[in-house]
Amino acid sequence: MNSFDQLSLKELVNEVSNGSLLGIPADYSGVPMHFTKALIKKGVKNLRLYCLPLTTIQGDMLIGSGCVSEIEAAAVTLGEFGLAPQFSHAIEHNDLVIKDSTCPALHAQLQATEKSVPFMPLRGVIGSDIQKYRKDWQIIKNPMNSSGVKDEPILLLPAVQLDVFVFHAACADRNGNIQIGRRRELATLAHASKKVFVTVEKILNDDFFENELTAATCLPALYIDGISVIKNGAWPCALPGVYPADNKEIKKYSIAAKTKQGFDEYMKYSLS
Amino acid sequence: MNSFDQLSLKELVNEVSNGSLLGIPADYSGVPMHFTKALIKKGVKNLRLYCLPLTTIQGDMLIGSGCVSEIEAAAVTLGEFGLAPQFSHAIEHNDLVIKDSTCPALHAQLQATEKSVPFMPLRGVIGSDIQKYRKDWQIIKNPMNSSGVKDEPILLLPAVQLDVFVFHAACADRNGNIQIGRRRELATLAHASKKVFVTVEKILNDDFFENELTAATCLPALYIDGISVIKNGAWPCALPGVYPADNKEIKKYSIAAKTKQGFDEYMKYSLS
Amino acid sequence: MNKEIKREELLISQLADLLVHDKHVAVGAASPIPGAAALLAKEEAKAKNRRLRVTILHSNKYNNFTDGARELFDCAAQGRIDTFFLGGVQIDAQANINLVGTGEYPKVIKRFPGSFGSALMYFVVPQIILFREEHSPRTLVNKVDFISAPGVSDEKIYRPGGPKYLLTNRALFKFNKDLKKFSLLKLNQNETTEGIEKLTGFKFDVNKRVSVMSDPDISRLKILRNKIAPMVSEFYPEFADRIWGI
Amino acid sequence: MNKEIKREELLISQLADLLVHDKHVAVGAASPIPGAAALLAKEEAKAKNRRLRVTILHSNKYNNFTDGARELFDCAAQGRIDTFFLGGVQIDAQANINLVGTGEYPKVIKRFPGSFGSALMYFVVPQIILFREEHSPRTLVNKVDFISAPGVSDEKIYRPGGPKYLLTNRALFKFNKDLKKFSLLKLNQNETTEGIEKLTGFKFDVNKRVSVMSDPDISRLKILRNKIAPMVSEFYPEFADRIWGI
Repeated sequence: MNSFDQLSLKELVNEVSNGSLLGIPADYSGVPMHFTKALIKKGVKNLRLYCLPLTTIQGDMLIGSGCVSEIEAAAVTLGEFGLAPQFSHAIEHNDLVIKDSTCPALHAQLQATEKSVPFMPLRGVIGSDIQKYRKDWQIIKNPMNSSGVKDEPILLLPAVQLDVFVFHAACADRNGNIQIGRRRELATLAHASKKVFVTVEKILNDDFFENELTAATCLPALYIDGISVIKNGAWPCALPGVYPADNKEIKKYSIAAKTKQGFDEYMKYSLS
Repeated sequence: MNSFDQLSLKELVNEVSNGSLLGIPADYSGVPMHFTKALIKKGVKNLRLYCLPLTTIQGDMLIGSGCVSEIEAAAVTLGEFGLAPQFSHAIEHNDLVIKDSTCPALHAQLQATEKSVPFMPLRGVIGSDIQKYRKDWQIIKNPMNSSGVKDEPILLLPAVQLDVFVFHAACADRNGNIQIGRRRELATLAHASKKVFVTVEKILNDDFFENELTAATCLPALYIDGISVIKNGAWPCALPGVYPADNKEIKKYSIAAKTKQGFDEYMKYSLS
Repeated sequence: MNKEIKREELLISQLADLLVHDKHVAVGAASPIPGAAALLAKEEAKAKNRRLRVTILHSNKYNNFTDGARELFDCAAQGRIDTFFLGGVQIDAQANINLVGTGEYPKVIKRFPGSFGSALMYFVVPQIILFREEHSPRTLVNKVDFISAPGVSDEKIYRPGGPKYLLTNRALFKFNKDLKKFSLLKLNQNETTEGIEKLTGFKFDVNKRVSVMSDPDISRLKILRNKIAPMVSEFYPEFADRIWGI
Repeated sequence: MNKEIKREELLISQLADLLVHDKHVAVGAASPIPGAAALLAKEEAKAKNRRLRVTILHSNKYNNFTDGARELFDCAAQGRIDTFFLGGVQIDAQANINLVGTGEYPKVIKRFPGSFGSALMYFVVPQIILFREEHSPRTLVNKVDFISAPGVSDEKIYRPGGPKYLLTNRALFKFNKDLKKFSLLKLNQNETTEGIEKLTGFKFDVNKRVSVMSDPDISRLKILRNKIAPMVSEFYPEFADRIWGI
């Protein structure tokens, strides 16, 4: 049998149910934009987005399309093209629950799941309003006699397990191993997710594990539940090391999405 | 100026003082054997070895040579060549303090330092005699309301920071970045160590960061305090992906080291 | 083909039988027989159009990990490994294992390498197969001198995994978690229940239908010798040479 | 060479002056001016036979990390980053920064991107330079509407790092940790202490020797325009085009 499951875009989209806690990669880690549009077209509802640690056009589009009920992130932004307009609008109008976080906390919560421990400690953060509003976070006094300062307040973050994580990558090998280069946050996301799907530019007839150096660049197939081949699957976002962002298109979106009408028109053209 | 510090073997050896907590790589991660012998020749004393997670001939030689007062490890073994004779002898004769541990705990203690948190939680281990004898470990009841089972006993491990970590690698680039392939435990060890030195087979006139894929194979120069070029620097241990172990030599050692006299003769020949 | 079956081949075949429901089997250091068994099970699964992943840590080729030496433990803790193998200098009635030494710790009489990752793996991998070739009162003891990893835990302790089987040269036992006791399941040829009782340092139940270990059939033997043996020689050359002369 | 110095060049030069003792400077997202300053400081250090490492996250070439997006935070927590830059929608008298929004959280009036990694970086990097070009009562406020990261902490809290300077288009302040207060250090040309007081929403001390920001000298300007500008165009092409036309 095939050493991995190759899925059509339709099969892939069907793996994300309403209400799922969906892992969202940052703009530098391979944003599955083609998949995201298909998900919007399907009309998925009440997604909860877990961004590691931020989202750009992917999150903004999902929010503007009414697919999202909650988002946990350290930032939602269009970067040099300014604020994420649909996100800001939704927050300002109380249409979206946000669990404001900070990058290292988003990493640590997944690392807890990666190790199957109920929590991870983190320094910093205490005294911020981020911490103040996070009822799922707790502060304890350092209980260790053998390390740190006795009674020092330490922030504990809960383990978070994602339902589904989808990202876009340059290629898979014939055994379903995914080339991620040094975007190792993708490994953390995969380890902490119940299901992991990947869209790739292409599948190579190689075995990345035949060589120690190519092995070092990949996420092993054992974490992957299905692969779809989608050419330019990150467009208009960048695929690092393969193609740059299409800044013209993102700028176009950033302008259109400032109004409801502009966003709707953009999405109509974009999904057609 | 040079973008990294190139050291002679003598300068390198002088970086390890008596009493240091020294990081020890496993046999699959690049054992700095040439450096180790120079350290023995210098007559370093009272080293405390922190093995991630085990040591083979490197630790046994250091112990047999009287350089070590304490060792923290999940195993000391010559693998297919049997027990580590000098280690076993030292333990059986009460000449060496051992902090018996288990692999994931050794990883987690360094990960705590990597994140600068005073402790890391770990599951498992509770009820073992390893845990019973580790007075620096503590069990607390899970304090999190938002994750895990309330009051579940959870093991906490202290952060451990190494004084010095030395390993052997295939090559460095012209900027002092070290190729480690997928031996990412070397990154954990480096992150958790005050000083890091590397012996390499060669220095290439490349820049590993010019390409996302070669970047993925390296430990960045910013963690490295000095590099020495030592051809065959892991011999008789393997350098994964470059050369295999010299099993004849390790077998020879395994037989010689069974007696004090045999060990002394082996070391005399080996250090000459 | 020489139809005489070597002891190691029988053990490999016995272990492979225990892996037929798995999706991912991992094999630790110094384990040629479990390694061969896992690769055999994988090959047989493939023929049945079922996917079995095998991770052999001691091999470069069959080691699927890229996140450093901790990935085995993280992966197991995540519940992504179905079966793992553990050994023991001593194994006792309650499936406690000792990889550290004999005598009263820390002043041991005979020191062995250490506990490796057993103290986590034993807790999180659903099917742990204990494998120790030597079957004698000195290896199978009533109570181990040092618990590297306990066979059973309080119910408050997080423990999705634990011991399922114990295989030796002479017998296969199943571990009953509720009774905290081994039960004799299969005997090697020429062994008797009474003989095993004498050679075992702990008391165990005897399954109502104790059977004799069945030899691998011709088709399995062919796969083992023709396909698996050369694979094993990549990461355990001495073992492959000794058993199969390759 | 055109000796007319652009505002951005002056700011780059001011920031570079603050990096002369560093071994490792890191620069986060959307920070062309700090990025250029760090590369300039590195080039000048090299001329003095001193090694300064610069990590620019937004660049592939100047991003030295290989352990994924968490490495910046781990590296900073380990004490391996001497200087980092933070901005703020609002910055207040006690150096609290707000990157989240204006109005009463969670019902904000105007929502901004979010806190990024500020809530850790502000605690662990010894020299945090606050950089916000707009100097007005709406950016420099008496009290922020949301604390993304606090400027000061109780002494019980682990905090080796914190705010050291605040640079705007108009002025450079130093933060006094003990007094929990900014102190005016330098003025841009055409600015006065009184003018700055009017444009600042919080009270601050005035250093006894307030000086005017000095322009970069010719040698620095040459390095900046000839060497640094092309580097910056790799990761901030629009900025490099706007300032230097390359």
